[in-house]
Amino acid sequence: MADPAPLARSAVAAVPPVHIAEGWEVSARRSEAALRLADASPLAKVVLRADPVGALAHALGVAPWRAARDAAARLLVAAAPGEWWLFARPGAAEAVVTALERLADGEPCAIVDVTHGRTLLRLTGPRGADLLAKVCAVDFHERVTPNGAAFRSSVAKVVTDVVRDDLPTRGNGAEPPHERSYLLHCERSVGQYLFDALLDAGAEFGVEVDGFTGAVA
Amino acid sequence: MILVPCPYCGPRNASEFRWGGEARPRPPVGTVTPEAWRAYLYLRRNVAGWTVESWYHRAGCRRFFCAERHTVTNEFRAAYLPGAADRPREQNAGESLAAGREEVV
Amino acid sequence: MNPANGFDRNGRYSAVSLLRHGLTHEDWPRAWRTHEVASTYDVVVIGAGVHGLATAYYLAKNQGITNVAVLDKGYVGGGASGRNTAILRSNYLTPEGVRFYDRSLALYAGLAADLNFNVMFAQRGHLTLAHNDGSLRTMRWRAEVNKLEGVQSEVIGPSEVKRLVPFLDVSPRTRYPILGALYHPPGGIIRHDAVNWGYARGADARGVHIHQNTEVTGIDVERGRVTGVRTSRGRIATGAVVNCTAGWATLVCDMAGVALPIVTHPLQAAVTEPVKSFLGAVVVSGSLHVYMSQTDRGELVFGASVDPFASYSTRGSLEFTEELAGHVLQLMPSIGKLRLLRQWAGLCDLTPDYSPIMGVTPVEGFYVDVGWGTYGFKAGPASGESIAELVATQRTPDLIRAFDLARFVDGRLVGEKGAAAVGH
Amino acid sequence: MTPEAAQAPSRAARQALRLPRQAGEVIDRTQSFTFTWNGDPVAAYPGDTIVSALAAAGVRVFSRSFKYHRPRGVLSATGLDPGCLVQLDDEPNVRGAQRRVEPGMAVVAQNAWPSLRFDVKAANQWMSRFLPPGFYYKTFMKPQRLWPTYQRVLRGFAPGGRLKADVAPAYYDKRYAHADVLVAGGGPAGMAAALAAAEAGARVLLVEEEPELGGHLRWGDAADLAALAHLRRAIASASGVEVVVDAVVTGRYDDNWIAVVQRGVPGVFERLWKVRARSLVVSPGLIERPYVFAGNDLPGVMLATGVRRLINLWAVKPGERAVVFTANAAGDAAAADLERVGVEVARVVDARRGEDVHRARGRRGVRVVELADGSRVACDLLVTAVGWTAPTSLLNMAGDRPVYDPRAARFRPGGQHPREVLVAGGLAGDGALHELVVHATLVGRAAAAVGAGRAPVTVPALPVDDHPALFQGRTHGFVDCSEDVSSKDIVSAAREGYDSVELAKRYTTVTMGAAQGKLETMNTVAILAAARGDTIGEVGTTVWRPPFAPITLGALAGRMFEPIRRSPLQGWHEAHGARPLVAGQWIRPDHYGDPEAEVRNVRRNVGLIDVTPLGKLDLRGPDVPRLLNFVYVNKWSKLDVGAVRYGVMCGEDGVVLDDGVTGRLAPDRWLMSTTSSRADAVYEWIESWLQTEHPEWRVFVTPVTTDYASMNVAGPRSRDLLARVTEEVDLTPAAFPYMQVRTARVAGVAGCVTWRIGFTGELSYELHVPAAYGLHVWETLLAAGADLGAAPFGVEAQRIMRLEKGHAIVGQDTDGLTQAQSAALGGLVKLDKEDFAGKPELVWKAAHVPDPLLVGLQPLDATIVPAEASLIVEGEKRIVGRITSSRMSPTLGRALCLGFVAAHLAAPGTVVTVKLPDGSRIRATVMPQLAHFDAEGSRLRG
Repeated sequence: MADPAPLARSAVAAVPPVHIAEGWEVSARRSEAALRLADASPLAKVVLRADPVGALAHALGVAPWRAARDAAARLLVAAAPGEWWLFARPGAAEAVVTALERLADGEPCAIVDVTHGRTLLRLTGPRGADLLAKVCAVDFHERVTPNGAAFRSSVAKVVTDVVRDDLPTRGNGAEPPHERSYLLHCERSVGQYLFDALLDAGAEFGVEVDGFTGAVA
Repeated sequence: MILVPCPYCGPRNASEFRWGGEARPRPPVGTVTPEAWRAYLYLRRNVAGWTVESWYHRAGCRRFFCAERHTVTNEFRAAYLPGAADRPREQNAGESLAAGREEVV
Repeated sequence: MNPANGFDRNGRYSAVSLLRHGLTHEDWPRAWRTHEVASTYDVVVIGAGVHGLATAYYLAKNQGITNVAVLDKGYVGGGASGRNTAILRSNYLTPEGVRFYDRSLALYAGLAADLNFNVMFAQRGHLTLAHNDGSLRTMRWRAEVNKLEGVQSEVIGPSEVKRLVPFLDVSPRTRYPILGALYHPPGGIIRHDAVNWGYARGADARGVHIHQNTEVTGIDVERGRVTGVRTSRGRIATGAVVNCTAGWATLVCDMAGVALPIVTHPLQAAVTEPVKSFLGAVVVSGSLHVYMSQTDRGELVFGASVDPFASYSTRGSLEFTEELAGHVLQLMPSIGKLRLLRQWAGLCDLTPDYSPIMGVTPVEGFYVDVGWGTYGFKAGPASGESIAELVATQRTPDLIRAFDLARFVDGRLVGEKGAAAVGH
Repeated sequence: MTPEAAQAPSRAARQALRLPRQAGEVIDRTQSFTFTWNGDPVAAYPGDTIVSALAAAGVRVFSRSFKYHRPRGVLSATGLDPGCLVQLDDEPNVRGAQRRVEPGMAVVAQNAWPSLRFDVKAANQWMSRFLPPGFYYKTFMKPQRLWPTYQRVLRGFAPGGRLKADVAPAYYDKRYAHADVLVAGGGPAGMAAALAAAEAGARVLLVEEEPELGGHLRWGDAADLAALAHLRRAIASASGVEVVVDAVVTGRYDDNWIAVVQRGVPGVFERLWKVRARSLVVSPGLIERPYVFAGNDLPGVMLATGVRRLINLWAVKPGERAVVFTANAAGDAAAADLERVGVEVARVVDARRGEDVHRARGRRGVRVVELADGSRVACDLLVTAVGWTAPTSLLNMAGDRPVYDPRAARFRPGGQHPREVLVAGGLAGDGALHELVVHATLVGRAAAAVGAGRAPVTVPALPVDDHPALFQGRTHGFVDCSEDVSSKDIVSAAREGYDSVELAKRYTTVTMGAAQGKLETMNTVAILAAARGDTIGEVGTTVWRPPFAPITLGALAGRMFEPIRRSPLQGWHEAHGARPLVAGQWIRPDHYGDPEAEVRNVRRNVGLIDVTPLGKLDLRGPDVPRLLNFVYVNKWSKLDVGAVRYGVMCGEDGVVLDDGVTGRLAPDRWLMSTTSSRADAVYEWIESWLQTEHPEWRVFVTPVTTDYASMNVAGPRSRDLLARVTEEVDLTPAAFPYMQVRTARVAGVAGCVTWRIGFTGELSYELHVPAAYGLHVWETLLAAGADLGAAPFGVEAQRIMRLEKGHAIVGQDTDGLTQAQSAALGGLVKLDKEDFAGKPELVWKAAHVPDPLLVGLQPLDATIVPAEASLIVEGEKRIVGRITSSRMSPTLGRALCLGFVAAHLAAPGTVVTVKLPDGSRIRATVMPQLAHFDAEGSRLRG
């Protein structure tokens, strides 16, 4: 029988105005606030598990607890020993899986599309570190977690992967070229909770909800 | 909040870990006597001093590892993966955990 | 001498003697005396906490054995007996547990008169809250076993809970709604120091030697039999040694070559500034790992579950107070402005089946009264009475038969683990 | 100005005792406001504390004491003052001498009834001779039945303020911070240490308890104020120093985990900082020690520092006519301040000349002071300056044990604290301001070195000056004013044998009050030493425990955030009236109104239940079969693609851990399901074996529990329903039989893992739908199945049906000691496998008859449902089992149970006695199998 086209929904309720992008129900809100929290869950997310010192690990070439972008603007994160995350534009998961399988070249490994299983949030703005300091015990000082740093820890009592991934500054060129930004991802089921906890912690810094832009960066 | 030295992630708050108790060898199930098996299940050295324990980095790299901790001061002096090169100077009840994969960091 | 409890006119406590001492300004006699350490004793008890002192007291009072020494490396009641939250109850899960703790409760109820020392037992009732149907089921299980053993215990609903403790938030909207509680009217709190001091004074009056600041450094065993104890104040020859320590049970047993299924964890507690009385019953939440009561002085006394890893440290941790406060405010949201005044820690010897180890060991003449986890203080009188009987008669009383050391070799664990209920 | 101001009585408006402007005053005279004290309006300036404003208005008595209800006043004009605890609305025990007063505050005195001026319980003080320490241990014993009454009376004497029920919680929060150097105490030494550390490149956090930096310089003379201005400028211009005022370091824990409580943040009642400091500099300064003599607790008896604070910070005249008892410069300075502001100093009693005070007399305040030389001086203020106490608390927490220094007449750091803890200022020793600053500068550099992991720098120790050992005069007085413990009490406690400092403390409750010994410990130890005939050093001091300063439960708790896990269908459940069921972190639909109707619909038509919380693990790698063989007790080596098997996991003690099904989705892909509550535990259990015992096995485990919205479609018409929306899979029984798994396209969604299994005993399909499409598929199924009667069902209906079917729930129908055989799973255990978790215990157990054994039970009276946990008994009270699950079955129209029975009762047909919670007893029959319904399974295989 004819079904309505499947509509994908994030664990985080989309903040109005809502529209459909890439088959996902997302928020079209745009915020110019100094500190912004966006739900980036529609991005493709693939986890790779393999021998931490095998050929595949070597081929990936990302140092532990570091994140790096490839030519296709995909973000590759070495999250833990023998565990890598790959984030790409919405709908690209299958392509990513195929690419990784080719790279693996028969080496035993697990390549799993977890796009649906994870909530991915992006926190952008200079005070992002101050907000996170209220909910995470890791030191967000430049010296300890510079741009490109990645780690897994407890954020607001939820096991969360954090990636420091600064963005090119929006608007005129007056500001510094890059703006401090963090990607946070956790199990889908606690996504709404984490989203709410971050907004609560950020109230004193004027955090606002920003919509989904579709870009990995 | 004490810091637990994860061999992968470095020192992290203890609340990120699950304590696994004294590291101890599993008897061979084929030949073990009830006494020996229940000693493995229940008896502990429970020393007041340096001991070798197993920890699990629940909210981090999700690795099991061994660490030497002083049970009075809570100070750590070594942490290593099961079977890593730097074996403990002292072992709980003879040999500790089985040989395992190489250290990766 | 007063035959009943061995105190003369001057030493006996009463309103009249208070009045007399007040008028004459005559000094009270020492609650317990100091002695030289004798070279031999019939029985040596290690640990001057409630278990050791009660054992010595009942050895003298019930068994007529008065040539007894109680040794402690510190002062009377300075260990777990002086650091616990002094909650008494007998609403356990297994029949053997219920019978044992109920005997203890009965002895506690008569203790002030027996010891001529007001131990300030306040039977204000004990509530164990249930936040999910699983724990509600466990509460009912306990209640059924309790009733069968003749112990007052019943499952009550949220409105009854609110009536007993108006400060509790019993609304269904909370993160951990209160679905009901196990209500145990005979439970309550007691002045733990008074119990320790009362037993010390009572044992002393019957001739027992209490040696404070006397550390045991070794236990002599010959051909499988205890022959003596070495201490920081010299060697004592004896044929009977009872290990009544908590926190150091393993270390003392190591001296006698007896291996134990024990892991020692710190158990922390905290007390607030005093406020006018607002909390009658003892309130326990197993799921939230917190228990609280208000003392006669108006302080709120809190406890929680043991620290998440083994340690002999009593320094305490911040995370304990954080979690404690969070859980307390889940239950009583309106007391956030109450201030925590002091936190401390004691040591708990945990066994695999949440039950103590009492009785004989492979070493003849070496007895254990250990593994008391978080439930040792409430057991003091009954274990003291039972161990005294065991030492005197060489027969293990039925009351403690289920708690022997051999059960861990034979695989006969005690069913308190059945519900794995957090009980305090 | 608040309305009260209008009708404010002149006394309050006048602020009779407010002095002209003082050089270092912290009040803002440009604006004033009123608050109320026991209902009366009182005027104040911004910057005033509650007590300074009241003192300016002439108030001298701030509370009544605990035991004797004696009037008490201001002593040190700091948060330590035992006599200045007041009630603010729903906040008890507010430090009146520390809390800044705010417009409209309603301040009420504590511990006074009917009034502060006349308190009936004050009668107790005339009884004091009959109320020695621990008097309550010596009486109220007979008659025993009256004890509860006695006790109510005793409880009536509980000190402190009142809590209010059902008030809205204030806002509290927390934050983490990281510092190379944390400086605890922002006096001159702390400021100098912070500056030096920052200059050395360290990240510095400087924490000060008072509203501004400066310590004792703030209430000092012109030279002090000049030095302070200089230091403040330096701090302001220094880079790398974060200053936090109105904040106190309350604890130092292992690994330099530091607790800081901050007040005065807009909108935040209290904020807890948790700081990981690479090094800690402890510089709290010294606390002035009270002197013990008769009448030393009377209002008007003050410490020199208290007098100086009142005068110089708040411009308040502490009295009209003063006697100053001084042994040091602080006392001399107080005398000078008093004269400067026009207080008549009737007599300076100089301890350095051997002079002494005997006794202070008066009822609501000092009227006369008797001196050792026999003279009597009329006055309303007696100032004492006998010496200091070093607050070593933070060092204690770091493992140090203070030692008594007879020359300094105080306990000092014992030097056993770790190298990452350093000491500066008065705590370290004595010296002129510049000496303290020079020393602190070196300490700051050393701290920076430690913080940077460089070699520790040794800092020359500060010397100590000679201080007289003045603790108690020749009369008995109060040692602890918050506990009403006198020196006489301590002496008699020692004589009764409570002669170690810990026993004396516990017996008399000395040092157990609000100040936790900061004012009392030194005198307690000195008096105990004298009573024992030992030295102070021999007696030693008590152990200082955290927190250093009391902290609200609210601040410790912070924001009340508890993780909640939501299914992709949660919103739908809520919108459709589901009754929520808290299941760990998950909130699940218990039912949608009528669970029995939901059961009937599943048995008759088709129902849908959200089972998303089911644990799911994606297993890959060549050695997965070996893993399955090891963690499950049954046989697993051969499992074809598309096949599903039920498995049971046991611990090493043979106790049942979990059960679930695992299916092989592809040659190299398995999907394991676990019970909802054990999902994380099973993942951890598997990883532990893979990482520690069998690292040679090549298995990769990926938790995918929330990748899928899981829903069970159950009922005789479930196949018809699925057929309407499923593509890519042949649903016919032959092609897709029971215990098989396929990957299908359902409602247009690809990659839906579809299992033919079910907990309900009906023909059913468990769908694992990519989570983001969960709601789409759920709604599509309900719409497509409307004519088939498709309807949601909840956890309760599922529980009823699984009980009808006799499926046990691990954790409900088993407990912490239930081994596989007792759970009627013995048949599954494959004893001849080479190895598996728990094998030895299960092998030995297999040699015996299971005792107890889980069985199906049916009450003879079909209408009675024995409550779960009802006991199965023999004779009067012998327990021989219990009911683990029970429900009224809508399908069979009778009560059904699962339960444990002792081995001798386990034979089918045995009739057992069940004792119900109401005490009545019923009889129930042991059934031949656990299943009460469709035992042969024809329905689910259909």
